[in-house]
Amino acid sequence: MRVAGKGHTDAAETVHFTFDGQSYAGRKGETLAAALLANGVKLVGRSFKYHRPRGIVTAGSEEPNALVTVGTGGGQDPNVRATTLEIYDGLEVRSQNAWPSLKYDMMSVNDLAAPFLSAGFYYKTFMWPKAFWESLYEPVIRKAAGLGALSGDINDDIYEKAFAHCDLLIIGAGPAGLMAALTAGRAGVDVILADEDSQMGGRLLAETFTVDGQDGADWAADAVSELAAMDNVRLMTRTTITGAYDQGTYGAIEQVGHHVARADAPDLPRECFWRIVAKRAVLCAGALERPIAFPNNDRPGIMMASAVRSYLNRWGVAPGKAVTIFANNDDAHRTAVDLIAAGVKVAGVIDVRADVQAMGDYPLYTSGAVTATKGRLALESITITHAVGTREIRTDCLAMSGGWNPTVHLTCHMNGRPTWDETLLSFVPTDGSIPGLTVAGAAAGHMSTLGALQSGAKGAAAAVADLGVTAKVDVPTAEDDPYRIEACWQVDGKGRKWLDFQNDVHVKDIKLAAQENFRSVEHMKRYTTQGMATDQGKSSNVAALAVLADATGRGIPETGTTTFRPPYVPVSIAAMGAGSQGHGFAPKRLTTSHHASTGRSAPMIEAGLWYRPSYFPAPGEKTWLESCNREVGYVRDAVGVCDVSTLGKIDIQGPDAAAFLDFVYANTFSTLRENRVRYGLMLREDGHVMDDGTTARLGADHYVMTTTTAAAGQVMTHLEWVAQALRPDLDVRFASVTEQWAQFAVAGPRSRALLNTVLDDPITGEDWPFMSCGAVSIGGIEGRLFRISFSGEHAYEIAVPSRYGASLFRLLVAQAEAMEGGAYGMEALNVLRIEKGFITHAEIHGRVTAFDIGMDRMVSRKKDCIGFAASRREGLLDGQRERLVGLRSVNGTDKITAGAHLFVEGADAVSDNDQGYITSVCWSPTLDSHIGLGFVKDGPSRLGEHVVAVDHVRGVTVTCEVCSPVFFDPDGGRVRG
Amino acid sequence: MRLPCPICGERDRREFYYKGDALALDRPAGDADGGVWDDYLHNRDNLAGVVRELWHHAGGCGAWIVVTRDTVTHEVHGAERVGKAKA
Amino acid sequence: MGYSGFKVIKEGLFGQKGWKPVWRDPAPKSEYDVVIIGGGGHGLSTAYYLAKEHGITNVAVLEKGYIGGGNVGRNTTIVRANYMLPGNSEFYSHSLKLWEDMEQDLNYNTMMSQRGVMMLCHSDGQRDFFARRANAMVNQGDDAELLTPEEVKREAPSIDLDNVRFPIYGGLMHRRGGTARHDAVAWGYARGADQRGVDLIQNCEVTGIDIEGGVVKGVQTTRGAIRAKKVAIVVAGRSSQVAAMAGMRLPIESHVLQAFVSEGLKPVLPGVISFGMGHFYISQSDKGGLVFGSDLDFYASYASRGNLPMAEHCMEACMTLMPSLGKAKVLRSWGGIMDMSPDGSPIIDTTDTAGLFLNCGWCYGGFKAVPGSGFSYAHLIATGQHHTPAARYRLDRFRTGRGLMDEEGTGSQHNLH
Amino acid sequence: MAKLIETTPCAGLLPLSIGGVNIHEINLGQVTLVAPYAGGAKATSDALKAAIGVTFPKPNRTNGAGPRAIWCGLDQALIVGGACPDLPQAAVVDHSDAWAVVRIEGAEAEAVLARLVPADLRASVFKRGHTVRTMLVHMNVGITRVGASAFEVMAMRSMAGTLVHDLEQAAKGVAARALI
Repeated sequence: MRVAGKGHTDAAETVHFTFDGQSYAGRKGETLAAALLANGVKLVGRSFKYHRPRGIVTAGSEEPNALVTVGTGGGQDPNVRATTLEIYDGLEVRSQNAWPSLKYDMMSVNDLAAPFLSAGFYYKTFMWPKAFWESLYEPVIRKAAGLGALSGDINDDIYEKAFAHCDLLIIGAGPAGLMAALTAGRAGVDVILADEDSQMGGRLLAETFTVDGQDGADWAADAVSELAAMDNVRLMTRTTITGAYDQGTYGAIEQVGHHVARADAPDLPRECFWRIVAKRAVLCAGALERPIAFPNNDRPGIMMASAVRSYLNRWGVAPGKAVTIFANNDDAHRTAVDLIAAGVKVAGVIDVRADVQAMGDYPLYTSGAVTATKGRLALESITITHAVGTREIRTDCLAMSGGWNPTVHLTCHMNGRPTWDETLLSFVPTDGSIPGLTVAGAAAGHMSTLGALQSGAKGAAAAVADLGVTAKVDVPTAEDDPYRIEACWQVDGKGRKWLDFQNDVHVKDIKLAAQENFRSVEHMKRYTTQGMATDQGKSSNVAALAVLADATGRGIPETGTTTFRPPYVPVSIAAMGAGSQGHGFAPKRLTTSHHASTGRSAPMIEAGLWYRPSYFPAPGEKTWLESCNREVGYVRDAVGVCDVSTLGKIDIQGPDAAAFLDFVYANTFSTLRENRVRYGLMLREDGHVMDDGTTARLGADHYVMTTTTAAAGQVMTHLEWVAQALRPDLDVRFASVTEQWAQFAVAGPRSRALLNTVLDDPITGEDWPFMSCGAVSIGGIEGRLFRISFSGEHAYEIAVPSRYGASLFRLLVAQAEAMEGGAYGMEALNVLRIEKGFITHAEIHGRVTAFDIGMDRMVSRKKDCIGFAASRREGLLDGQRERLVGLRSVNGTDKITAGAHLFVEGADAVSDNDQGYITSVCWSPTLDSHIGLGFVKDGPSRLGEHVVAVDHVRGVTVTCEVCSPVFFDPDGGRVRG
Repeated sequence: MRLPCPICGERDRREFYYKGDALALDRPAGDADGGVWDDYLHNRDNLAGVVRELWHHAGGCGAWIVVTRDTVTHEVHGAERVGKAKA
Repeated sequence: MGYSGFKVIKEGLFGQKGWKPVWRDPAPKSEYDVVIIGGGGHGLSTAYYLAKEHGITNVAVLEKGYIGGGNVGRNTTIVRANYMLPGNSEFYSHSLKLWEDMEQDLNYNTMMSQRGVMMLCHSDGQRDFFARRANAMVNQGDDAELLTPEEVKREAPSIDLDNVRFPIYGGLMHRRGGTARHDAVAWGYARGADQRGVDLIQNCEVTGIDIEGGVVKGVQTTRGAIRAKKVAIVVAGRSSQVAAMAGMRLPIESHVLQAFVSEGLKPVLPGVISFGMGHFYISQSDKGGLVFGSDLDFYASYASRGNLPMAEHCMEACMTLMPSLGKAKVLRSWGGIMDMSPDGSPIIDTTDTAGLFLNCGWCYGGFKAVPGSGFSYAHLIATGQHHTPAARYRLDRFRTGRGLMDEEGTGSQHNLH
Repeated sequence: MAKLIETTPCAGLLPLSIGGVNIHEINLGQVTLVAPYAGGAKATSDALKAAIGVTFPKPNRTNGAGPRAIWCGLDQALIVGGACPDLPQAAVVDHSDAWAVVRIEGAEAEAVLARLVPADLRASVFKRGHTVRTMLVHMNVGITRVGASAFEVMAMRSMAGTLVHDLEQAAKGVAARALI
């Protein structure tokens, strides 16, 4: 309920939201948890395993219990922490993991079966009968497991990623962080101050401390104002640093739009994932209070003492009418003082310590412990033992404090291990765990406000001093009370003493793990699931370690910790994957003819990052094959036009260009005459084929190489490697000109005739023999012409600067159509090349050698080249290797399929009998037959043999004849014609 | 992770392509013994500690560089361009 | 002690007091017939099968940390036998059969769940390549189906067929594939080996391998010298260091592979889905967490942690393929150290030192190999003969070029597999 | 005679004006990639200076205001805004059609690029006339600061659509923040 006169929210700014369909009023800016508590709602969720009723435990991102689902449909957001979600008008929230309702959850029968569901019980049963795991046990377990649910729908919520750079990153804007930022900001360095809260100030907002004689929250507000006025300081609220990575890189998640109704800001990103690069960083993440494991310490209404103060002081909400406090340290007593000052009844403070004084007018029970609690859906009473007896106390809110754990998490992200501090009874960061990062404030174990301010200032000053900047350390006055604590991890008594609230791990589970020899802390964690819930054990891990240490007779330091790993808080996949939904996963590359192709209704298919036309449908054609056959006919009978700009084109110049090409190609290019083109085969250094293509010699020291579309990037990287690293003695320069030139194949018996309709100067067979190249002019525009062929026909490729590409394509296609030809796409291109036995990456798939594809004779023995030595390995020259052949279905009409394996006739289609496989197939309208390319053991020796192609998964078995891969025009008369 | 490109200065790891141990710079002669080539192509010291390795600033200037880096801590000790251009 | 539902109920009624340690903590003896270096999944399964199949029980498994603390406890738990090339094909086929009988064999519920592994293809060429792979699987006696895009959608409604950067042309479904509970596999083998008399010795780091006259004699450890007739190295992530103790330089480069798990969610995925273009794979654990991963970070590392670019790449792949998972939140990321070999396939072989055996190079396929690797390695150690399904995993294949198993076709650069 | 018509890379995609930024396409005219041969750096620089008044730029820098020399990678520069002279000691490649070039300017231009680009483009370290080769999401790009709040971004011509899309999305996100 609201407490008059407390809190920093404005009563006038009322907003309405629903929780499980019930409408509530809250105040703008406050968290859902605060609003629910203000409305007297205590039961907010069900635990993971036993479906126990649970309430709000904390007031921050470490919350294990109060997880809710926001929204419905594609926008449905599960597992949102009520303690960080800011409410707004129209917010709809539902509880999770309960059916049919939060109050009456059928799955809570699990809790009755709890004696049989001990840690790891599932490893010991559900094994019989064997088939029941998938069919019965697992589906039941899976249905019961999980917390929230995704809707399964896709939506278009916007997520964003961004980069930021600074001199000093300050993580956390409590007293230490604000002081660090003031210190560094005033010194003039570039500062980023990030805090996960909507408002900066940290514990100063939740306590009643004074700083410099001023209310702590007011001091924080003034500090933020001063920082906001500095150009060199960037304030990032709602931003949690999620991970520390190498060389000063930090990940961060900013909750940009979750506090705003989407309808009010449709373009606003929900979240932004930041990559922050900082020369130095100061971790001022504070500390997290930890619970005490006493019997039934999980009832709604039992929460952290610091959370009670947060709700009271910051949000003006009292989580109970009669509050009790159970603690082992001085700090928690301030809860009682603050409550009493606000007019809330304190029914008692139970302190485990014997010699402790009350800080105010409240009943204090020393040497005390809470040994039992009552209340099914909300706390009703507690039973305590203390120095002089036992008693039951009526209470609807128990504030507990087992001490504070410095927030060491980020310091462990690079495999650093925290150090046990016997005075603080907690782990503190180990120096140097993250290069460039220092720790200040409570995160470093400085538990007083003054200690935090001082260490923040000093930490920042030291960090900027590393950067050569002097900062003045000027710290205001504040409380500097000692932090007194006595160890108390668990309390004996009947009933389960919960450690990991969400995963339902209790003290006995840890002891059972130890009993079964899961003594290593990692074994214990994995066996019991302690610390593996959404809060990753933020509040529970240290107590669990203490219990394990006790159970195994070791100290806590020897027991060690599990490893904290990124992210510090859960991060949505949509945020880290922002920009990729739909088509953003990779850039799209469009050819200059793209719109002309789509304008002709050509289906576009991906070729690496490029899009290429599959075929150009003509009126009346019902299947792609009809179109493809027609387009093949263009090239075989008339003329076809195809955009080949996607092939990589690399300009190579320099006095040693020829020598360089001789080194990177298996065959020789220094002997190529100017204005001539040669096919080249490129090997990887391991002796296998990397790529192939043609290279033209444009001048004595000037070549242009083409690569396949698929390997263009790889080849460019390879050439740069060879030139820079292996042959710096060769003077050669490269530049990719793929983008500069739009290039089109013009192929078919009428190709020259077509070209002569567009070229300014006609070409002749004598001047332009097969494999020649040179400059041409089209409408006064200088282009390049190559007489090369990937179809086996008389063909050319013509290139113009890309700005003219669209125009030239339309022109060429129009001319082709006037000559009974037209545009052709990838399907026809594939048929044309298979008919000629030309290979693509379907054949040179990374496991084949020049020997395998019948090109070993091209590998020059007269020079060294990349891949030569390795290609001579005995295993790569074995005749029994699978080698390239053609395959033709014996009756011509049976369709053969790529991916089928080949067997000797009569042999069983099993691995031991495998003779090879088919890589490419097509219906050849030219040969009126189904044909293909493939690899067969010792293939070249087996021409004429019949083999059986078995494609189990497509249900196709066809007898094929092994033949030469060159099906069409084996003498090459047409290409030269 | 960030790497110091000798040309461009310190840049994000995403701009770089990794090849492997810097021994790839010491390419054997084409007619060297099979064992020598086996060592070159396949076998590695693979140290847990400071190594010299090859990176390519593919998303930047295009330089191939040798980075000295610790494979345990990921600390980077320096970087230099491969090879020596003809003077 | 045997595990059963009856026993679980009995212990539930009597306060769980009767459960015994799952394994002993013996002090190392001065001599063993076989010392296995490495208490990960492969080492533990090797010890188990040495004892069970060959009756060799005077065996120590030496683990420098805790049992199962390596890659067996930090992977994406995928089990499959969907390989294409001779060597891998028969090995993983055998391993999958062992998986299918594992729980009854070990009397330990490793939660092997054959919910299927579905690989997606993105072009006609890739579909043909998948057909080749699928047919190789069927030829080997394993299961494979080619799915149409509609069938893919039916299997996994989360997949966005309509608006994905690289459209889905279909899938290769391997229904006998699936996932298992990774830690349980290590613990089950450890328990089985321990029950058969194998000494599992934790916190015992090997610091040297004793070799005299070309014959292995034992090992030096942080807990003293141990003599052994045979020494078996199986230490993925540290293979080069341990082999160096025997003067060997391996064809291995160590790389970090990250993996991720989300918060628990109600069931949303059917089995394992793998997206080729993004090199992305995802499944949902019994607890409801989405477990997923992508490529290596691509730089050599022993740090068992990664960096953001690959983590982001992984999430980006998820967002183009299954945008409806976008609001799932990543809870934890981790890294494992992979033994990357020059053809992406492993090594199980003898060495030039008599009595010294080598098992390494599992790249990032080691988890599904746990039973098969242990079985075949135990066979080699016990008999001196290569076990037929693993007979091609020879160390000298790189030098000779004979029998390379480059499933990815990316060549001898270690990190490209 | 055939008549070929020019199309610009971003035709139909630009200009855009979103919140605090304007994005429009730039035509650089003649663009020439120059890569001096071994030992040819000085002669090349001198020849450029003599012909068009700009020297060969140092890494990550541009020279000149009319005709400009924009460093674009290891020992390479683009000569833009004028004809490149004969450079016998350098490889010279016409790149006039290789690039999609856009100018993004406005108070939020830096914030928009920070959504997309890993390189540090803060005004304090990336000043007018500075250039970088870096990445814009997954694309290789060159970025030059041409004014206090103006940048020129060069990407591969074929990726013009993706370039504009990425800039547009980032600009929308930045603009939306200003409204809450």
